Amino acid sequence: MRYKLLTAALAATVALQFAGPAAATDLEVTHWWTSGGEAAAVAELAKAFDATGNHWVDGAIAGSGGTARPIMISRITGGDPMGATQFNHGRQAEELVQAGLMRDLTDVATKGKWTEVVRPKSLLDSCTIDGKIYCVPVNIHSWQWLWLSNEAFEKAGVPMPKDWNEFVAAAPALEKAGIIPLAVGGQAWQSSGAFDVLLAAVGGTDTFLKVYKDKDAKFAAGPEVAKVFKAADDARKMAKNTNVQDWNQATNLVITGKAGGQIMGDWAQGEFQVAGKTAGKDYTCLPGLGLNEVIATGGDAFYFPVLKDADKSKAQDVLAETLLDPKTQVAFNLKKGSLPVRGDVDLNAANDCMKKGLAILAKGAVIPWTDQLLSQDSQKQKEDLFAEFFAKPELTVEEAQKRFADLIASAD
Amino acid sequence: MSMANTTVQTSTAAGARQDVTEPYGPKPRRMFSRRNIFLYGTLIVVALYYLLPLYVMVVTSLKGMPEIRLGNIFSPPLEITFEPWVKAWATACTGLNCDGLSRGFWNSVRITVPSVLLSIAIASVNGYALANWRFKGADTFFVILIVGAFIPYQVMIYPIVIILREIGLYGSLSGLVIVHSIFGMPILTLLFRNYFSSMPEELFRAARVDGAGFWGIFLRIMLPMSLPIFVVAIILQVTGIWNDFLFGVVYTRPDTYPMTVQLNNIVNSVQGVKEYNVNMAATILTGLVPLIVYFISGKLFVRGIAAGAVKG
Amino acid sequence: MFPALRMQGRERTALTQPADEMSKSERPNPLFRNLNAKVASIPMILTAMVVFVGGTVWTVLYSFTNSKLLPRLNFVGLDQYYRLWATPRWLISIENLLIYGVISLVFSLVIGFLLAALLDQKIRFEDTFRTIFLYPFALSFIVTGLVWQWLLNPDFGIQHVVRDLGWTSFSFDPLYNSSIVIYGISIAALWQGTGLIMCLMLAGLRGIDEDIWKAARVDGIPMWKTYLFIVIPMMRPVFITTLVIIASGIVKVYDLVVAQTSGGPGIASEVPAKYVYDYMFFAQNLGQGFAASTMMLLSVAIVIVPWAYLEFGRRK
Amino acid sequence: MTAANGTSVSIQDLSLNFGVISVLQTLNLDVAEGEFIVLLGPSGCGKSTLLNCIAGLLDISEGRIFIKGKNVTWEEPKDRGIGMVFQSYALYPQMTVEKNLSFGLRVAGIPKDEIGKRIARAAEILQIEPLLQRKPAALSGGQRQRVAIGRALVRDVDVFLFDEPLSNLDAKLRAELRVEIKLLHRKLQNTMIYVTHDQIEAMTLADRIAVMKGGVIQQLDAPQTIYNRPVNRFVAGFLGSPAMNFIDGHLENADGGWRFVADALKIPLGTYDFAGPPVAGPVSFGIRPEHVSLNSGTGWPFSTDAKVEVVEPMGSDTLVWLKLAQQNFSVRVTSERTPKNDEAVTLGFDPMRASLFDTATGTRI
Repeated sequence: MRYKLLTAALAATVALQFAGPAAATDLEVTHWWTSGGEAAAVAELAKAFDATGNHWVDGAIAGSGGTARPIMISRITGGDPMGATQFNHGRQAEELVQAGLMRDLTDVATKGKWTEVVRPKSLLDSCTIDGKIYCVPVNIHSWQWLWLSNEAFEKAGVPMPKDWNEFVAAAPALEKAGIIPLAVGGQAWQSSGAFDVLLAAVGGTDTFLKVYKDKDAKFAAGPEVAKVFKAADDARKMAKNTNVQDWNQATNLVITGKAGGQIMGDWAQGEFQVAGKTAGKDYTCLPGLGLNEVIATGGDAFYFPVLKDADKSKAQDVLAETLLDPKTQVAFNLKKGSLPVRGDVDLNAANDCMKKGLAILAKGAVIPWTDQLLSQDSQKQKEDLFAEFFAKPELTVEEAQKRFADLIASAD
Repeated sequence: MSMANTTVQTSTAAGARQDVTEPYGPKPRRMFSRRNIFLYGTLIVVALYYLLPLYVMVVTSLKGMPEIRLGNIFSPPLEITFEPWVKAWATACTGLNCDGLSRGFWNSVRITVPSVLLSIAIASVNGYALANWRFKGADTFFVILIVGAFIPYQVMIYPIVIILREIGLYGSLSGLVIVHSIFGMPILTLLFRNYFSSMPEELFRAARVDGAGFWGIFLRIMLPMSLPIFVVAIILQVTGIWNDFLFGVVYTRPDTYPMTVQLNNIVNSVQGVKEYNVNMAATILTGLVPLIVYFISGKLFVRGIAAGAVKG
Repeated sequence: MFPALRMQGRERTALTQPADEMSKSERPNPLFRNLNAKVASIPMILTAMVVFVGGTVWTVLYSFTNSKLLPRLNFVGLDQYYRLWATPRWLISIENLLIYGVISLVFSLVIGFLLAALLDQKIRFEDTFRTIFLYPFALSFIVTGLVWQWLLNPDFGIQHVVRDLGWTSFSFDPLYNSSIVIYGISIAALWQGTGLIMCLMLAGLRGIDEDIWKAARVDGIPMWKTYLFIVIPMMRPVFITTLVIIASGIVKVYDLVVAQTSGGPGIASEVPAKYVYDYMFFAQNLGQGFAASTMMLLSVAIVIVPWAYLEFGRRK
Repeated sequence: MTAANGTSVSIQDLSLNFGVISVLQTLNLDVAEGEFIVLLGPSGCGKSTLLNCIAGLLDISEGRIFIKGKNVTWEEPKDRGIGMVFQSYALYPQMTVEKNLSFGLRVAGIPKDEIGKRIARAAEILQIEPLLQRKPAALSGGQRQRVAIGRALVRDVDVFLFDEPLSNLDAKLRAELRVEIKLLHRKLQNTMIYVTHDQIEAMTLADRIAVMKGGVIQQLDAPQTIYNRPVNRFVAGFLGSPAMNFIDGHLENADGGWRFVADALKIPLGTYDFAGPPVAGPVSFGIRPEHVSLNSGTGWPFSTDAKVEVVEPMGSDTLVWLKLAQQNFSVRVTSERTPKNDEAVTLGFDPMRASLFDTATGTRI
């Protein structure tokens, strides 16, 4: 796989050299997609863009969005903007748009009839501010997946669980077999995300929305949410032996059968794919943890800072179109393990898990995700809380819930 | 033992022969005295502790991944492979760029050389002005500068983004050079000031009577006498700037990323499994320039430090 | 460029007016004295005033606002500070900084001094030993953090190796244990930093007059007492420079934590500088980040400013 | 004295303050053309500070400085027409002797051949020709000091400033160079201002000595005058080795004449030359050890008996310590027969040679 990626990149460079420099405009694109599956997916975008005669200058920043975003924001506010940049769509770039630093893409959108092709509609809504469109959604990422290692369960001699509760019940057997039941990486966003998934799955869609959308602090302190905290308590006990930081290292524990499962977004699928694993045979995926089959419409989007250079602006338009091009969408999302934002593309090549996702999407069982509902500030506080909760057994469930409710009370 | 000591001390005090045996004190001669065993024993144990991480880095970087997964980190490689080094230098990927650290190396050189030159030029003039030309208010500025040494860089990122934007240097190499000069200034100025203060003031006065001005004294009298402190400054700045990550990542763009940023990218761009051998090779490669600088000029460093830090 | 011009301009106008009233042999305007020195100090003055003072004032000002992603002058009084001091992560950060600070300070000085004292015994291979102790200083915190993360990783590192040797209950995983993680980080910090301290101390020891040693020997004072009561007090300037270097490193500790634990497990190894960075950029809450910055600046100021003024502001 | 030639250096109402600390207070000093002035005083008296002010190395707070009639108060050091020699020699370590000598001239842009001529002359006067190509580190202390003087010499200036130039040398070299400086002055006839704390240098070199204390010139006079008629107790005590004897007592008028009384000791002051009309009150009576004689008959206007306490042979002469009115008192004896410890002796002196100081103000009466 890695060789493939290399050749793709090489091919792109070679292609550029023959494309004739006069027409080619270099456009620097920053993103934080650096894991194996992610990089392969980006290569598809770059290939498609280079095919238009322009040149994709890759500005990958390793780490997570937390490392990369400050750099992107500094550059945009510092007057040295890149050609295009990844953000999670939602509220991350809100203020940049308000400050007039981002390009209005309404014209491109009208031409490409985005309002018709992009689904679910909420995706484009989060790109729209004051009736103008400022970003291009490229994929739908849903967090609500439980990835299970078939090998691990075989080894422990327990049947594959069908939902979270069975999984929790199987934990002691896994532990006995020397397997970490649940892999949760050390980075804060992973524990926080796992809790949000539990909230939507164990608590249900209404509970999720009541807490994050309505920001009902009293409800957050109540018994419904207490149930979720109980589940989170199970989760942290199951995860206590995970000694890795990055999410893909945690995924790797599942891939290699060292861990039973992982609560992680659909991007984990890319890792299984890179490792040559087959859904259903080597690993099993349970959307909504098998309890509440919904999909959150979070995801990535590209924003285009305002540039002075007219050629570059033109190239930005081309890139925006390319990103939503059906062919690009398929190629990109297959590699990335995410769902395309167009309803009209052919995804026969998709594997089991992706097809499950597509089916849920078709049913319309979608919920907005925390990126859209909460400010980054509240998100960060939430991360701090759950990072502490997962790492510190002395922090009681009650105490954590109380702090969670306080946080919701002041959230925006 | 104590008897011997007493005798020797008495005789020393009386100014008598000293060649009997050296007493207690900093410099005995016998090879295997208890003291020597203790002294060298301690030094060797401590040295092993300091060398351990480097050893692990080198050894790991020469192993293949299967061996790493099985073996222990301290065992020497069964089969030496240089592939991790080649990969770290030339083909490791971050996102789509698969040219390893090689590009970052030259970027680091391009950033480090002018930054070191400019920051040292400014700081040496500052130190000289503070030590010899104390004009009114100079000490206040200096105190501010020293306090500035304690300000965490993170706090200053935003104001500096604004300043650089206002002067139109954001994202450019000159901008980064200026940032390095600013943050290198406090400690360097302190060193230069101490060094120049320790030079005889009469020398400066003599040069003034001889008619040399501010620049004349600096260039013709002070500079030729300042080699040790310049060595210290160069070492500190080369390592500091070469090793910088924060400014490199915030104030540059991907095509000018320094080596440390690329290192971080390579180490954190986990593609499947962490390739510890490649990471270690990349780590050593990144640290190589400052390490070489240290190994070459370590002796001068201590001498310069003695001149710049000891006198106050 | 902009502020520079403004500053020069102001000085120039101030210069011309009084100069006209005075005859040549009279006292010239004090601004003319040492003019070259002043011109040469412009970079320093600009750095001090625009970057350090200006940046600080700017930061403090905006800490009273509710700025999110971009700075806005929307004042909310002390709200950011109330929130800051009610945040567990901030309190843990402060606690960690104190622990880390005390450890760094005490152990750097003690180890650095002891190593220097050992090297000062006219030993053979002094250069080799010194180079070995000093080389980690050439490595960045990022590199240091990575290596020690690797060494302290229970699955690969020291713990794994010792267990393989047969001691299966051996446990040494400081980076994965909330209650001692900050000590684990200090191990790496000391490894990286003590070499420089040793160098400074060695330089200081070499600056001590040989006669002092002779006098102490004649008086029959044991070596450790000579060090403690005679030599160390004589090395006051070295200790001051060393303190400045160590202390400024302590307040700024950030990369090392990021490279080793990213603040984990949980938030057990968070430090203030990381809180500032995370809230300013990750949480996109500049106001909160600035409030935390201001608290850091304040504590620095309380300790440093009076000392710096006494030490450097006034000369004999 | 050469004062008739006109004033070379003139300092008027000079004050210097460092913050609230006053280092020099409204100081006035006129130095005549070709005169050799020594500024003498204990460390911290402001003598070096004054010299640095004259050189322009320190900015003064008040007052004016003229050199050769030109107001140079705010001139740069190089434009004042001075050359300066420093205690630590202050030779530029990285330059050869020749380059050291020529540095100032090169800075001033003087033509090469002229520089060569001046260096040759200076080297000849100071006899340092063989040293020209050496670096300062390869020179002895005395050679370095010659080079330092040479550096002032080549500047071809009117006024030489010496800042304790001999203090770093050993006693023998110091004596040699002292003579050389004296000869140099005689040869060049330049104005020289010389700072020292060594009274022998002051006495031997100076045309006039300015004794300083606390930033104030206490007395400015020819060496002999300062030695014999010190204007106050400080000057009296500072000059002379061994130091002047002081006996505390009071002045009274008895039997139509003035006399000094301390306990049983009564010294008639018939021959004493009062500085002004005397007034009764507490005074210090001072007399130099060499102005007292031992066991030399009773022909002295004053004589008394005492018992020897300690005898200090000093080579050429001997210092005899005894007690007078319960106060220590020394006598310098040159005769071959020196008294033994505990021997009873008679001492005598002429009060004309004595100095009387008001106990409260310390000024000469």
